[in-house]
Amino acid sequence: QPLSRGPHGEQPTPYAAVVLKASDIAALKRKPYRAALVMHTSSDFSSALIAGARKGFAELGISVVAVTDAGMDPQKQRTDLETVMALKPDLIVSLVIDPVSGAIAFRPVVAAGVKLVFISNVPQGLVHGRDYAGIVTDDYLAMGQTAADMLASSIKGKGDVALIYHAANYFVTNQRDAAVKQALARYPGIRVVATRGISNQQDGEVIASAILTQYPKLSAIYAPWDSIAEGVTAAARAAGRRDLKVVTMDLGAANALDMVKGGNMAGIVSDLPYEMGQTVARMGGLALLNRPAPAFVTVDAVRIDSANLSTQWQRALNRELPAAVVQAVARKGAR
Amino acid sequence: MQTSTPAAPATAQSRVRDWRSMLIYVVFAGLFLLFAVTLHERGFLSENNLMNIARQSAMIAIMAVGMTFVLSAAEIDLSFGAVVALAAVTVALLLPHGMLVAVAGALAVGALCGLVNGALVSRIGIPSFLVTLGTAGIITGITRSVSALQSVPVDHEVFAFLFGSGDIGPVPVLFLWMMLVVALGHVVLRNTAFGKAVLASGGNKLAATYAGINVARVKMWVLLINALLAALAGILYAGRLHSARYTLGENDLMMVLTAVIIGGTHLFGGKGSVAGSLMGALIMAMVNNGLILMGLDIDQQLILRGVIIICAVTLTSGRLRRPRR
Amino acid sequence: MQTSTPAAPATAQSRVRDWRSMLIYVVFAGLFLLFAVTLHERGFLSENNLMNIARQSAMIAIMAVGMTFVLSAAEIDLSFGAVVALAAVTVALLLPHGMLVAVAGALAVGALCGLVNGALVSRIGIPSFLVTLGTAGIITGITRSVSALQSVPVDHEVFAFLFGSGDIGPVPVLFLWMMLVVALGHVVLRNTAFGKAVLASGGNKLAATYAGINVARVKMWVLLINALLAALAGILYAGRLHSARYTLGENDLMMVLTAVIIGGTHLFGGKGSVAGSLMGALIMAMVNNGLILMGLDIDQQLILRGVIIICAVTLTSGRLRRPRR
Amino acid sequence: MAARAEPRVAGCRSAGRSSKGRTMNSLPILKAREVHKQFADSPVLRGVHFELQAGQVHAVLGSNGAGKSVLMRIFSGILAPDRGQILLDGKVHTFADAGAARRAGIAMVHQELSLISSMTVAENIFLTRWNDGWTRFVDEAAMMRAASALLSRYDIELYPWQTVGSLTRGQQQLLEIAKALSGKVRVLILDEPSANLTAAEVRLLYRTVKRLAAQGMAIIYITHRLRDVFEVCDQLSILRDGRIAHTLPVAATSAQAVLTLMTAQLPSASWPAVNVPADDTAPLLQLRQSGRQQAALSVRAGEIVGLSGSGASAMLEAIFGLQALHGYTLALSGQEVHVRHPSEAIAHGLHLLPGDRRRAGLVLGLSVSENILLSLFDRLSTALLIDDARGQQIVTGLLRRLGLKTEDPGQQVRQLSGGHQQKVLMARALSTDGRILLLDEPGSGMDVQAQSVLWQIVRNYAAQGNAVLIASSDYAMLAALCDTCHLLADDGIGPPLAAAAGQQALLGALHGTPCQP
Ligand SMILES: Nc1ncnc2c1ncn2[C@@H]1O[C@H](COP(=O)(O)OP(=O)(O)OP(=O)(O)O)[C@@H](O)[C@H]1O
Ligand SMILES: Nc1ncnc2c1ncn2[C@@H]1O[C@H](COP(=O)(O)OP(=O)(O)OP(=O)(O)O)[C@@H](O)[C@H]1O
Ligand SMILES: [Mg+2]
Ligand SMILES: [Mg+2]
Repeated sequence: QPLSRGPHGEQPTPYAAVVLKASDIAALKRKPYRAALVMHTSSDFSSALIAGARKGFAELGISVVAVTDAGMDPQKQRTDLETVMALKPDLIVSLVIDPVSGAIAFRPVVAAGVKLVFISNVPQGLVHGRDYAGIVTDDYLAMGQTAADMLASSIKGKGDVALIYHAANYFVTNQRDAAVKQALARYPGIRVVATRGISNQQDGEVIASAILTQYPKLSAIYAPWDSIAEGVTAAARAAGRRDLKVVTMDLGAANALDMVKGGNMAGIVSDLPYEMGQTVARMGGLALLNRPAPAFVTVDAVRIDSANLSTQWQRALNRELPAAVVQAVARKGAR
Repeated sequence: MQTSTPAAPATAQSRVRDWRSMLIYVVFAGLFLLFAVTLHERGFLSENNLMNIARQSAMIAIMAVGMTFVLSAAEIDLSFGAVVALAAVTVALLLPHGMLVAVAGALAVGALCGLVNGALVSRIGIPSFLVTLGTAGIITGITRSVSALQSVPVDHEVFAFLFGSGDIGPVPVLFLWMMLVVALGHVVLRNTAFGKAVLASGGNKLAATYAGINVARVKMWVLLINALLAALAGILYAGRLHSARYTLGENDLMMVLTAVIIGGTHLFGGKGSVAGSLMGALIMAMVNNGLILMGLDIDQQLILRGVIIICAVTLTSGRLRRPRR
Repeated sequence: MQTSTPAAPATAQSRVRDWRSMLIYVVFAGLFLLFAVTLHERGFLSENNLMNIARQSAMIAIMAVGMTFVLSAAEIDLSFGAVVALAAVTVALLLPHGMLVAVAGALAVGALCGLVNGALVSRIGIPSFLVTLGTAGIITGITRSVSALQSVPVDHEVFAFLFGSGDIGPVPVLFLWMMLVVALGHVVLRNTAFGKAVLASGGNKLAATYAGINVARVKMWVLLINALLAALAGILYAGRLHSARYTLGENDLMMVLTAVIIGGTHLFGGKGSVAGSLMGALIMAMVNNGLILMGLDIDQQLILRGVIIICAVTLTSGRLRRPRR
Repeated sequence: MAARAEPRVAGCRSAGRSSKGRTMNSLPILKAREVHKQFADSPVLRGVHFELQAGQVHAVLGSNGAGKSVLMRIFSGILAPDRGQILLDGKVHTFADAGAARRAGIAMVHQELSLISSMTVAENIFLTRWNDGWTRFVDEAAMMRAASALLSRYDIELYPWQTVGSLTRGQQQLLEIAKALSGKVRVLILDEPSANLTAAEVRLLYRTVKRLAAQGMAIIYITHRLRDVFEVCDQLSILRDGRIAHTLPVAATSAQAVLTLMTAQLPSASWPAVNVPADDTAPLLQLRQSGRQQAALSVRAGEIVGLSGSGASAMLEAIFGLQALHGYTLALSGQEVHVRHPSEAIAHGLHLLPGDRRRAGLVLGLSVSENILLSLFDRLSTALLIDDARGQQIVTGLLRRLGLKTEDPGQQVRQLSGGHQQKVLMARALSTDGRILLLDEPGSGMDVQAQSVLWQIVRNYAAQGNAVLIASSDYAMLAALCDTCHLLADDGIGPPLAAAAGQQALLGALHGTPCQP
């Protein structure tokens, strides 16, 4: 059951509940609709999402005319939006970096009658149904809670842990990090001895090394996403802490491999970016047909351990588990 | 006694010189034509899109004017992105106390940053690269804690209109700001004693000193001017986005440096052209715009932007044949 | 015949010079003491933490050696972060075909990038700032599409041991790599004809040309060396993180430039010291480490790092009194 | 700085050495055949034929901008000729770069000193050798020893570990020669080697050149001092209108004849002070040693005062506010002043023409007119903007006065010949309308005619009630031009040597002082 609520307290709708009828699809295919994706940045997450959206749009006969990457800069995102408007799209899908400035940036888009589907977040002041079709998001509260649960169970509910959080103003990571912290408070045996901000994803190892120096008895570290977790496991290796547990969000091959090989990685929480992309496409389809669409759609938070890795990997990212990880799984199975 | 060089060739030489510095316009025109033809279907030439390019280049151009002065004087300023953010946050926080207060406050904050940079560079003699790297960190840290990493909303219609969001007729106010700053910068660099002092200080510091130019003071001023223009850019960002946030400007450094250097200003000083920087800004904005309109994915955009930069500068500054000095 | 400079001033002068360039060691020692005292409780002096600093400075130092050559020759290389990522991804992708193939492949890729940069700078004569800005985009675009933005796992114990993760006794392999590269770089820059040619080309290009030094070839080589060291850094990143991804190295440029310039190398060429760059790298790593151990949040870290950089360079390169020309 | 003050110049030397080490009809070691070179549309060389024999010291003369340096840069592989051939030992050679020419045995001392100021003397000397093998290990100690040996072989008193930036111009010039002579050299090209040397250094130069020629080296010697020609050269060529107009043995000619061939006039032997009314107003410039009543040096309106000896340049720079003035106080028009920056000096009506035009004088990337007006822009501005028309007017006027009328003021000053660059600096000094000119080696690099024009200008300037202080190592010029001279020694400014007794006496006094060897 999804946990997160919409920006105005909307009840979440599971992504599977967003469906298009065959007649809708036919109706969409009759017109040459054009969609543009105005993204926040590029990452494995966003490319899986874009892949899902492209697939979904293709099934609906909607062409994707532009994809942009704002490099986490709201000003660039506004610029991108203005540029994309020159292509006269019928639909824009966007992950808004800054809901405050987004309020102004999207005003002309709304005024031009372009349909909008948002990911994760919505610009301030926009009204569901009138201004935009809906939000598709990962269930960030559930993700945070799941991560906390995995962390707790990996150390059997007892011990000192450290949290690394994203020291930046970014809705999704902020929500997830806060949820982890909140959920951990419910475990009486667990003490959060250090919380350290990170603003630059390359610094995972440096920060984790310092934490491990300062708290040699630490049992586990939470890292906000996969590339940071790679640094954290590197720090654990360097410090000779084979017993340290690491939990993170978002799938990455290196972390998966470490987990399968019984390294420090105890568990990963993932959302379903590919499904998100497809859902976004379906929401877009509804919007183009002026159908009501649910205000707040979530995809599941998935708890991934070495047992369910292969299946969940495929489900989340819609691609094969990398060969190196498959081999490691096989080796493990053989043992 | 006869000097052997006849008059005619000398003018021919200056013609050659002019021809070289005209190349940036040729490159601009060429790229424009290229995009106009290939992206005709995709709305590149629509009035709306041309206005987009104008608006987008305006921000780059305003920052590029200040950087043109800094580079011409053989200095560099890595802190200006941080000043952009601090000024934007300041103006947004002060707006409830009135527009004039807010704008004056933000400019004062910018001036203060510039003075600190300038004093450290010209009084203590630390290389500006390190000074401004240090102050960039300090300023960003301050902006982050002042704003608590939150976006500060701007809710002041007049301010937003005047500083970045308005249009007068079909012309964006931003464009007018740009024209004002560029025109002023151009005249100051080319036609005032200060401009000549900047170029001389950057070209040969010792010779400038012997000629009676106070090089330390020049360095102070260029860093101050740059910080003031960064603050103006921050104010305009706040007006344009109706909000301010600590990340503003953080990606602008490379973009601005590129625009300035494509425009013919030397990274190591002594040569600078505000008009060239304007062209550089227009080219950068136009390329960004065109690549998105082409519908390329981001990897392809990166690659193609790199190729375009290299080709453009090969034309404007390359020798295109084996060097033979 | 009398030449007017008596012996005493000359030696006094060189003593002053040496004293100046020793200051970086003083600054390092001072900071170390400062942290040792204030962070004693927090484990700054623990063997573990000193190893942390050694490992972290190793990466910076290796990249800084290449950049020392580039800056000494009055060039710059903005693409080296992109080469780090491309080499890391290449080595990780090729590892299933064997370690030697993978390492050779990654180095070859690095060399190719360096050759392209070098050819564009030295043959066509485009400023290296623009060339490497362009190639940085191209290389990053390639890395992103080759890796599809995914992290590529490294599953090769021997490779990981040799390139970044292993320890021989108490000494991290990474540290040995650093010592090797720094020692080689130091000797090459100080004690070989090539090193002198690099410094001469950066110090006075015209004089170097008149002296028969092939300045174009020097520029080619420094860019090649830098790209090769960037590739090595990429390989070491892959070995250390057991993975490679396109974002590696993207934040290293400023860090590395800072280390090199704090170490006494001139941004505008002609003066360079590999030993200084090593000290710069150690200082940067130590400051990072110390600030985190202090338990400061990011804002405070930024501010304090800025203050430390400015104070450190005030000591090493500032005049600390009124400039006289 | 030519013949004017030394009547003995014209033919005083029987070129006794001229046939030694050289057989008239042997194959020329270096030869230029029909060499053409032009920059943009302006032709500089238009078919140069030139021959150089082993053991010969061959003077190349010509007015500023005649193309002497360009021709030499072609010989030494730095420039490629547009047309024509360079033959070495009768074989056509095309040098890819300076390194190639150097390996073939051609070494050049450039008019613009080309030393790396951040490097040591030894490193600079060996700069030319390093290009043969980049992987070669540099043994610091051996390099110092070798440099030391080389320097002492040519009696140059420099220390190999000194940083070049701290040397005087003269020392740098000698170092350049030592640098050129390191390694195997068959053809040595000297482009105005005597321009910045003191009398003693010039004697060392002559000795060295003669010795090298005696050893069979072929030497091209470019100069504007006719005295050099008659001291050390056996053959002379005159470059005019892009061609070698005349080549003749030195023994068979005279200074007057040479000047005629160059279509220049023999400059008058002196410029008598017009009238210096002994007024009771305070001298325009005075240096007073602390605690002394009598001024150590004073320059009255209408006077030209010379300053010679080690530290003369530094003294001018100190007066101009570029460094601290130790041991003296400065008074302008009787008023004691402390000048802390050149801008203040200029405000006081001073102007300094620096001795090192490339390092301290010109901003090479700026145009001729910008360089001329550099000190004037502040005052040229009306309503903040520079009055371009007035600027151009001033520039044109100054260029005309200095005989530079054909050069395009918009041209980059980098492209001018050395002598023309010097004129640009002089133009700047005259542009400010100050009342006191400080001139450091003002005639350096200017051709005979231009110098004679220059001295006339300086004289006229003084005659209008201004003051001039000249630092120079050219005693002949000082004796001819100055009203008073001072020698500068380690213990400070020497007593005035008045010109009243006549030029010869002054010259004798300059030469005869005990502090000169
Ligand atoms: N790189 C260049 N670009 C353009 N013109 C040049 C360049 N180098 C030299 N010239 C021109 O060639 C002409 C000859 O210059 P050159 O330096 O050979 O004169 P010179 O005979 O050595 O004079 P001087 O006695 O003043 O040194 C000058 O008019 C100069 O402006
Ligand atoms: N920047 C400097 N650093 C150190 N010593 C200097 C510097 N400039 C000048 N000197 C020293 O000061 C003394 C006087 O120099 P100055 O240039 O005045 O002598 P000069 O006789 O006029 O030389 P030149 O023949 O080059 O004109 C010299 O011993 C010189 O080495
Ligand atoms: Mg010349
Ligand atoms: Mg002197």
